[in-house]
Amino acid sequence: MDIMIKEYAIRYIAICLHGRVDASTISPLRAQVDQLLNEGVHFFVLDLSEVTFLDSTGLALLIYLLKRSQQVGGDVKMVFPIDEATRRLLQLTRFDRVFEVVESVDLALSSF
Amino acid sequence: MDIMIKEYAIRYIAICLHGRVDASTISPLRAQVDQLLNEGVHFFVLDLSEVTFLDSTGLALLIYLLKRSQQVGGDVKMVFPIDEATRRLLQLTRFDRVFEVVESVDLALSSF
Amino acid sequence: MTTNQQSQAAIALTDTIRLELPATYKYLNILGNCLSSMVESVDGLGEPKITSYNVQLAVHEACTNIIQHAYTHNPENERISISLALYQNPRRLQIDLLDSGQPFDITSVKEPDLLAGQIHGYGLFLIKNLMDEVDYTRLPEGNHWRLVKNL
Amino acid sequence: MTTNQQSQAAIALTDTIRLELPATYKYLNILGNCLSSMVESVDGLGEPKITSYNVQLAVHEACTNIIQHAYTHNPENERISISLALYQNPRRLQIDLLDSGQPFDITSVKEPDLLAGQIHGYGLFLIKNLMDEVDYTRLPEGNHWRLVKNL
Ligand SMILES: Nc1ncnc2c1ncn2[C@@H]1O[C@H](COP(=O)(O)OP(=O)(O)O)[C@@H](O)[C@H]1O
Ligand SMILES: Nc1ncnc2c1ncn2[C@@H]1O[C@H](COP(=O)(O)OP(=O)(O)O)[C@@H](O)[C@H]1O
Repeated sequence: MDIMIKEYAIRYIAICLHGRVDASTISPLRAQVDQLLNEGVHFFVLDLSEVTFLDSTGLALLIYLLKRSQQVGGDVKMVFPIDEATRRLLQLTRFDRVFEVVESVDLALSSF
Repeated sequence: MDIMIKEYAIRYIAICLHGRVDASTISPLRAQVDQLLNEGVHFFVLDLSEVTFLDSTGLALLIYLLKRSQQVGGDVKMVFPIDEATRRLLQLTRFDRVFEVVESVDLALSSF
Repeated sequence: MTTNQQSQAAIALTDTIRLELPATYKYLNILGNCLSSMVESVDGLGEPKITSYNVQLAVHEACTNIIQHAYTHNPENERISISLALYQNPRRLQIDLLDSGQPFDITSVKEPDLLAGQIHGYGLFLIKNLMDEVDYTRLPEGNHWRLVKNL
Repeated sequence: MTTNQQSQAAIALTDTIRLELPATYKYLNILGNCLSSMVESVDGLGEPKITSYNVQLAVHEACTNIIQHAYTHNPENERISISLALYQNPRRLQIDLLDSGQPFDITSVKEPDLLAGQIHGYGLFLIKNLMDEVDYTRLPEGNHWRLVKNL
């Protein structure tokens, strides 16, 4: 009897953001996201629980990450912010419909 | 044998301040201080431990309280702020020399 | 003060702040702080934090649009003039923004298709959805945006 | 940018904020927030929190003096114009205040006797002790105070 055991690993990355995510702070995040995408990562969890301000530049980057991941068969899940005003913003812009919203990074990883 | 026991009570008041003590917030404190002085209170502890900003209007009120108390044989002790910048301000203006500085309200009361 | 009109004029004068900033992202948080101080100084708001956030975000979007689209070259040498005014009866916060950049072409804008996940077009959408009134006027000296939030 | 001079002009223009406020205590915390954002945006300060506090306090004192002494009647109908500018080489924060009130008579001021516990006179003492440069000029249009802090 021959037994062959193969091990696979899918790389997924949790991006945990904190504080303001806006035009004035976005550059390092954009660079990081591009680097990860170029490395071939395409499963992401965006942990926004500690985000306290998000503008259209921030929203655009989240959507960009989603589109690029989906193009290569990946996906992006999102942990919603605790801050009520930021939650409402994500509902207004329908991000709760466009992204799969999960309770926590741990739950997100176990559900990929 | 006659024994006479008399009980005395000296009223002392601890004034605990919090946050900004400045021209924009002073009015209620000034009214409170005047009311206590008019009631005859003349032993005070100023608890500044939670004060984070103090301007010349605030400084002037503290000195006013000291002067009026001392005029009637009273005194004012001071618990220093935790905030380093406010501590330095009180040193610059020599309030650490003009007032008796104590570690805490409890220690101040037991030392009158 | 004898008439209502007089007292309203006094209020308008008292509760107006003017701010003039370089057209850079760097100082936009200062503007945000001014707005939140102003909103939070108003008594009896239903949801002061949410209102403050929404006004800050809308004005932030208007300014980043000016930096990105009105001042396309060298925005850091250009400036934005801002007036923040609190009015009564009805109670509202009015924000006026002036820039000397290129005119805005309203026909260039279409509503974003949210469920399709847009990369562009959230700015004006947010401004319109978070404020009660949004006006744009081209003046000889530049562009004038007026944003009003009922309080 | 090819010469040092050019780059300095650019910096001066970029890092200047203008603010115009009613002469009331109510909005002085907004000015304080602007100052702290500006100071805390500077890299490599030894004690950023202390510096920010001291600059805020000195400018607050200059403004409360304007409200109390320059605008003796109806300060709430009067205004203060403020410019905050960050310069390099040497690095410093310069605050210019303009009011249209009564002139300041420097001879009216004497150093407070701190150990005697003064009720008045802390304002100018603090301004002078917390800043590196303090100038007063009477202009045709009003009073000009300049406060400079080396950073
Ligand atoms: N202040 C402005 N001046 C000139 N054009 C503007 C201005 N604001 C927006 N626009 C135009 O409207 C379009 C939509 O703006 P917006 O909804 O903010 O999305 P985005 O900035 O992501 O493109 C911009 O791409 C630009 O062409
Ligand atoms: N901006 C000003 N305009 C006119 N007079 C002023 C101004 N600032 C200060 N003064 C004068 O200088 C005196 C000292 O001011 P200051 O040291 O701030 O103490 P205080 O305000 O407690 O009197 C004031 O009493 C006032 O006569």
